[in-house]
Amino acid sequence: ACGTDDSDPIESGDGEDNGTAQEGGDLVIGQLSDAVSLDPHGSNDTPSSNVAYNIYEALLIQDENMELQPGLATEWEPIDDLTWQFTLREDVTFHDGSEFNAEVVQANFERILDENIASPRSFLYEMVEEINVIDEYTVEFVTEYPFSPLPAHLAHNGGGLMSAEVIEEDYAALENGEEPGSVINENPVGTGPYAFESWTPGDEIVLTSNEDYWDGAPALDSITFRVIPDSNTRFADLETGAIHISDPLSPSDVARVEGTDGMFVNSQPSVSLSYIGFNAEKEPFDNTLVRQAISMAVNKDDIINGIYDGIGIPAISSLAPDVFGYDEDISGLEYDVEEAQALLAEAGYPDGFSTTLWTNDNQDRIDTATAVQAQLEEIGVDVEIEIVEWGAYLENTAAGEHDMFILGWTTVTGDADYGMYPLFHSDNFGEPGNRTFFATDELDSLLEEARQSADEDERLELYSNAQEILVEEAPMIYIHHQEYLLAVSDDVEGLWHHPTGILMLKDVTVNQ
Amino acid sequence: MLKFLTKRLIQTIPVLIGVTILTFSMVLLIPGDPAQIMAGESASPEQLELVRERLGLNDPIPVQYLDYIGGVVRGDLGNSIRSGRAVSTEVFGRLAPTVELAFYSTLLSVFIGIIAGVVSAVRRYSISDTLIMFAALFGLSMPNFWLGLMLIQWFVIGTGWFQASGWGTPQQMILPVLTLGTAGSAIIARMTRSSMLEVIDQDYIQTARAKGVSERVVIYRHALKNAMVPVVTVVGLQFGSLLGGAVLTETVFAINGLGRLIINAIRARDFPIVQGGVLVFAFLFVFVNIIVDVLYRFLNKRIDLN
Amino acid sequence: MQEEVNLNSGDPTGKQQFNPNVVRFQDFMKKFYRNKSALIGGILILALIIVALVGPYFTPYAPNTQNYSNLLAPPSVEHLFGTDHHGRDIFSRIIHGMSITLRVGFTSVFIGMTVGVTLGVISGYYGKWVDTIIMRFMDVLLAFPGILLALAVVAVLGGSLNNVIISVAIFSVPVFARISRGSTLEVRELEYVEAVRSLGASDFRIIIRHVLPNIMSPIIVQATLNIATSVLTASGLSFLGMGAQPPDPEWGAMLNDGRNYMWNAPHITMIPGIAIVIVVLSFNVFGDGLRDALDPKSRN
Amino acid sequence: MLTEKLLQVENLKISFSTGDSLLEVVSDVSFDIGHGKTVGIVGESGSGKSVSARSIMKLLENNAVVDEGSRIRFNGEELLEKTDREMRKIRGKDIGMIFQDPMSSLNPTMKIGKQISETIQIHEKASKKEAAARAKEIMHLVGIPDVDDRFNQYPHEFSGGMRQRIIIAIALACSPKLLIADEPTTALDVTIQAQILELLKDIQKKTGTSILLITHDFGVVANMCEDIVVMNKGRVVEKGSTMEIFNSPKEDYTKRLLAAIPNLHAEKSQESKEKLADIYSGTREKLLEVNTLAKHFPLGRGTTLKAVNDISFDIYRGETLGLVGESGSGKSTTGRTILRLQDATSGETVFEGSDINKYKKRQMKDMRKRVQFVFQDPYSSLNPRQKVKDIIGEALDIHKLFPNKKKRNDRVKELLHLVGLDGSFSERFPHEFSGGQRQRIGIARALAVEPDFIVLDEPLSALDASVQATIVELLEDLQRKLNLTYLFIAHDLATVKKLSDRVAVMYKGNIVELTDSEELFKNPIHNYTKKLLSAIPVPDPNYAITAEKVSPDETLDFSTEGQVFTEVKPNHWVMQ
Ligand SMILES: Nc1ncnc2c1ncn2[C@@H]1O[C@H](COP(=O)(O)OP(=O)(O)OP(=O)(O)O)[C@@H](O)[C@H]1O
Ligand SMILES: Nc1ncnc2c1ncn2[C@@H]1O[C@H](COP(=O)(O)OP(=O)(O)OP(=O)(O)O)[C@@H](O)[C@H]1O
Ligand SMILES: [Mg+2]
Ligand SMILES: [Mg+2]
Ligand code: NI
Repeated sequence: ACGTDDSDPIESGDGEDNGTAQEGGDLVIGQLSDAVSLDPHGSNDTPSSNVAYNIYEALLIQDENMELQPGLATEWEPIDDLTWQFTLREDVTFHDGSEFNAEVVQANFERILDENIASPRSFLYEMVEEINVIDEYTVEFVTEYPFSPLPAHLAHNGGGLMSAEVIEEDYAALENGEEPGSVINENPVGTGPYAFESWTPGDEIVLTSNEDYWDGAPALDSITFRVIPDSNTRFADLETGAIHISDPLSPSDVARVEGTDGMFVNSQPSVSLSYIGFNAEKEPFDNTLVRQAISMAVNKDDIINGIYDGIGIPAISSLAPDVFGYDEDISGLEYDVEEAQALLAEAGYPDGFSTTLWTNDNQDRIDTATAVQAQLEEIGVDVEIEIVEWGAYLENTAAGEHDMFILGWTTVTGDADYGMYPLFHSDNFGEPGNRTFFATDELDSLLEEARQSADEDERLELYSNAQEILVEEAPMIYIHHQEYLLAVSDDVEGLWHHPTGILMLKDVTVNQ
Repeated sequence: MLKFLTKRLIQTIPVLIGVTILTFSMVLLIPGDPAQIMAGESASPEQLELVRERLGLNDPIPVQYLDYIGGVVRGDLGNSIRSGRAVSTEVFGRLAPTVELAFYSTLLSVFIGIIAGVVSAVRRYSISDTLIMFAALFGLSMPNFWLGLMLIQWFVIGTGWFQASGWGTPQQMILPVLTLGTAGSAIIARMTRSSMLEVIDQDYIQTARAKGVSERVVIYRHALKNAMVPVVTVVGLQFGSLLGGAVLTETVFAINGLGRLIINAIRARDFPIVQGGVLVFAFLFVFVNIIVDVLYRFLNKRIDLN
Repeated sequence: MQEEVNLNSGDPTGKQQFNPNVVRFQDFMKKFYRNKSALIGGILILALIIVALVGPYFTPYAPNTQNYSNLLAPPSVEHLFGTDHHGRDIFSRIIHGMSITLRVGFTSVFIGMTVGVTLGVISGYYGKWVDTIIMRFMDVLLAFPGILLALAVVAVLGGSLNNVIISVAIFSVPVFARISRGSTLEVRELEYVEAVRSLGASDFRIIIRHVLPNIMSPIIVQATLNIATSVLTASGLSFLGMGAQPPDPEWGAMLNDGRNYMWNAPHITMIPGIAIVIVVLSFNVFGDGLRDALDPKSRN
Repeated sequence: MLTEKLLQVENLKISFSTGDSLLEVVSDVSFDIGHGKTVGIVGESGSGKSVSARSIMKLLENNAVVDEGSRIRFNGEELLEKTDREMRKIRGKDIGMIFQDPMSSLNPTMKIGKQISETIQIHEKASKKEAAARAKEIMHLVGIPDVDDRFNQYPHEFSGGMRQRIIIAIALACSPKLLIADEPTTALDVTIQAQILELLKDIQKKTGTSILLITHDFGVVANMCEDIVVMNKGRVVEKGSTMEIFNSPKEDYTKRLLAAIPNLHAEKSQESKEKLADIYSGTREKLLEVNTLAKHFPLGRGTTLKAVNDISFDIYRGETLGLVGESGSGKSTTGRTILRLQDATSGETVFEGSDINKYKKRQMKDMRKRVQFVFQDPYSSLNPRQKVKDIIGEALDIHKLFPNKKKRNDRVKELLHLVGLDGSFSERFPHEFSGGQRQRIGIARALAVEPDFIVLDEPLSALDASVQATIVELLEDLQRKLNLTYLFIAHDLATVKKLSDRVAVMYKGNIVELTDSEELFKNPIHNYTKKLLSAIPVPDPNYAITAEKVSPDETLDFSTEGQVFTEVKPNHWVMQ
């Protein structure tokens, strides 16, 4: 989940948790697109995660401040540099009645890492070398190299755990030539507060309350995730009560929602970033001065105000304030056209140059590109915008064919490692995330050291250094950290939106 | 007629082969790797290799093609790369709304279009002719989403009579049908008008008048049938293109139809779905065109289809 | 070779010295002039072309100058058509976008029509296996998702304006082909076609002189309407990187841009929409006039 | 209220706007028709007969202008002041009209039966079933065979004469007060013509219908009309009772017209006799040899119509072979098939030694230059979007006979002159002509390339006697000078006799009799031929067609089953 998927500008909500759960209620959520797969290992998109999060639970969870909290594991501790041990919750059963225990955990993670499954989430756990069952409720993860963000990764919904029986069945089907996940998609079985009821692909997914949930049955009778691609239609449905939550809400519609009775805007600062990347291997962007100049010539406030209706905060580096490792003392490159011009002259381009800026067809990105184009004109940089279709866009940016491009990244683990390592490490050029092809030895070693260190303070220090370098080197223009926006009916209570973009529905109630 | 029908049905086969070949060549031409999309952006090269192997993407294209055709002959359209579900389930699951939407909208547009076109032709250069032309051009020049959203604004938010999303109940179906039907009627109206003008001062229309039949009968029974061939062609094309997916309208009204499925599949490079969808389109298209040709013959017995 | 053979005493009366071709054209023009709608349509089109050519020199603002302190302003004296979501003056953008929009609409229709009508007439006229092959091929084209085709064009030829025109033209080929085929099927059975055949006219001659003129009116209608759909289709392909790219003020793109602001600033959508209506209207009025001028029976 | 006259036309003046000028085609025409009377309008082709007639129905082309001083009073009401809506009530019910051009006057996409029953349904408030039954009855009355099958056919499946009868049937369907019949029998053979005329009289007797009969056939006029109006160049030149006009015409034009009536009893020329001698002695070259030619049309439900049933005949260079026969007997089909305008079902047509059905493209084109066809239905064989100069000039262009357009157009004007039309007509479109003018355009087109052989399918049916005479002369002249060969299909037996060297009689797809024309008219052998000859109307008001001449169709049904074509006398072949 690098958040590059264009179909998930995810929204979020503040915990308006009143706690007074009423019994019953059927919640309907209108969302942009359908889940791809309900196999927690089989997809990497927000709609899937949103549904899966209610069915499956991970060993750990992150609270609204991105602090780790017990999930299906009650305790966790590093045994040594390479080993983490987890104590599991007892008396937890899956929706199909099977027991939750250490072997289930093992089976799950072995599946993610199974190359035959080709899980799009395996990157989260690629450092895990083995999973050992210590006893029925104790499990041990051994990593290839010291990797301190492991608990954070395990809190990712990719680490959601499903019944071992379903896994077995799925493997059996795989033998018979079915696709991996085909059984799981039909019959997703987890331990979560809601159990799978039905899925009409492209239309809706229905979950029902899990009466036997270990933490007590949830308040709602059912949750329906309906696919309503158009935001205006979602608004109309919300207005007429056909749905209770519209996800996402685009910034330009905020005023409309606020001006309508019976609904409110739920906003949640996110851990995601929108950025304009340079191709640091290409002239003139291999020149730090040029990158700095351009970064300084871009007026982020105008973009945020003009395009995002003032919602979201300007980014300084790739990390959002909520992410572990964020250093609030670091200041970014300020908007300064004169300085930018001077830098450009110093770099040998006193009259600017011509270049191209790629974007996919996401309207916000196109608008950003349009704004940036006009802003760069002021320092003599002549930008031609090219819209590239998503499939080609991913392929061509990964291949480094671009000059500049616009993309986003969500630090789904809430840990700086995930917010930096894939984006800026030289191992990750291209596909894995580093589409700017920027890397320095210094940065490489900082990032490696930081992910391996078990000491929090030391990690903070290392990441602070890394952020300084990233500001200085400006491999990308960090535009902004968006806010996740939802339009929510007044009937809904207890909803909050996770900074990673997931809707927290466990304690929601609906007045009907 | 029976001979004609069998002949045309047999001709479906080369058409289907044609579209599959064309789709396969697209796989070669356009960037974007299905394995990459399936395995995720962060898959390792080894993983990708495995996925490609499993999907048979490493075979030479002709082999893949023959495999595919072999599957189709056995009734197996393969599995979606993205969801793993059988293509037939995905495609046929969405066929009904698409066909219904196309059918009702065409019905509506034929109804509105022909009446408007006839009025336009009969009162040539009158106020009503001009107004109809304006309305038609406006309907064509504003994209479908515009009317769709306007209708939602007026009739869902404004009156609450209808529902904005979904497909099945009349409350859900009327607005999308209206959206597509209105757009379609524009071209039908214009075509009817011009075609009627060709016919309306023919001698046999005078004969009909000389019989003393009412002007309505002269227009609708005598003139219209003679003017229908281009109109039927356009209706066929219209219906076909709606079957092919009224993506914008399906999106606006959250209708779970084929159009959206295919577009999403193309964007995800989910080629098995694309292939399956295109095959179904092709089949429907050929079918619609057979009907159109039969209608030609029905309208004008001189037209010789063989 | 036998022109000197004189059948009878009838004295040749042709005294005027004229070139019949010129006369034919003058004649057509005369009728055309008499036809009000053709004249109005022609003047409108001419006006559009002039505005497209010289208009850009007289606009109050540059088309791409942004102003984030004046976003989504409604029409006013200062900004005749208001401003868009980048604070750009819509009036200036409409004027600047005219030539590119006209070019896309007109050229793609022209190419699609030429190819489509040729195929359709041949198919309808010859029938049998020629018809089968051409029409099944058209079926393939129709059934094939346009986006996929456009993607391939981008992949092979790149995303220039000309290529979007080509793509859109390809989409409309089967439409024109089917329309002209249907009408040809009718016309080819008429007695005067038989009469000309009995004179020994080649198929080519029959098609050009006798079939085409008699199937023109549905083609004219389709062509004039297709200008609108082509502009919309072309802008619908811009997400593939085809055709006009931001910030080019192409009308279809402007229209799509307005989608997010339909509630707080409906003019962003309406104005380019109406601009397209006006262009298409001009062509339609012209097309109606052309139809009338081609119809010997309608003389006023 | 019964006025003295049913229809009064006064000072009718009609102009057409063509291009920039106004062309006055009807000037100061006045005449009237009493109740239950029949008035004939005769006159030169293009003299404004049809235009006047249409103006009564208010069904003129949109470029026609009726002068303000004109009056058309019907039953005391002024028709010219009526709105379209009011006229609609009158049309069909009070005034029925038979249009001149049968093909284009029928709706090509509506079943024949429906076109008739529709009128009945509207005006008589009859149910669908009743109307259909009535329609079938009327079809039977106008002599359409196999009514049940024919009821569901479309106009293009009918022969020229059958279409014309359908038009008549439509007009008669509601027994109007006034029937305007514009050349109602031009495409009919004389037996059926007689039958139709009898039918008209019968209806008139029963319902008191008045008839305005436009025709060029003086035989018909003599038989039908009480009064005659003679028109020329848009004006009425003479009016009077039939007796007066026939016996003591006053105006020159009328005299000329009467003088031009072809005479059935004229002797054949010496020239023709020599030709026949050549043919019979075998010294004349065979131009065309038709061997067991057949053309079948599917009728649906597995049955076929044998329109042409294994016929064989030869045509010799320089001769005129007349082809006469019952309407719908397959004459036009024969003509079309031997020229390969339609593919034959079986049989061969040998043109100068080889079967044209096996011709290659080149040979075909060459043949098309040398062989021409004049279509029975002139209007629909002219491209409505072409000017006359291009219609006639087309063949010249195709065969590249003229180096430049000017010479070509000069030639076109010359051809127009030949057929008696003004050179200035070359700039007009087909719909701007009268029936007879269109017919002559068709002839001019066929003559343009100087062919060797022309199939003339009812080429003179719409022409008045004087123009007819001119054209016949022209044809004879050309034959003499250029040794042209004609296959002359016609129903006007006097003209057939005059023009043809030999005559073939067709009946139900077969040639039932074939001999030289003199012999045929003197000694008809086949029963059908006899019937045919006896039905010829005499252009003399003293000889009315008698009832027994109009045979009910049972006796007309001379079976050809199992018969063979045999030479009963030297050179006189009969189906026996
Ligand atoms: N629509 C028209 N536009 C211009 N001229 C016309 C039009 N219709 C008829 N005419 C001319 O008007 C004259 C009279 O035509 P009309 O049809 O009345 O002749 P007619 O007496 O019926 O001749 P015929 O016996 O050949 O049918 C002709 O010279 C013809 O060319
Ligand atoms: N295209 C066709 N389809 C079906 N039947 C046809 C077709 N053409 C002609 N016929 C039929 O063939 C028969 C002969 O027609 P044809 O036109 O040759 O008659 P004809 O002798 O020329 O008669 P007329 O003197 O009335 O013109 C008729 O019964 C007619 O209905
Ligand atoms: Mg006439
Ligand atoms: Mg005939
Ligand atoms: Ni990702």
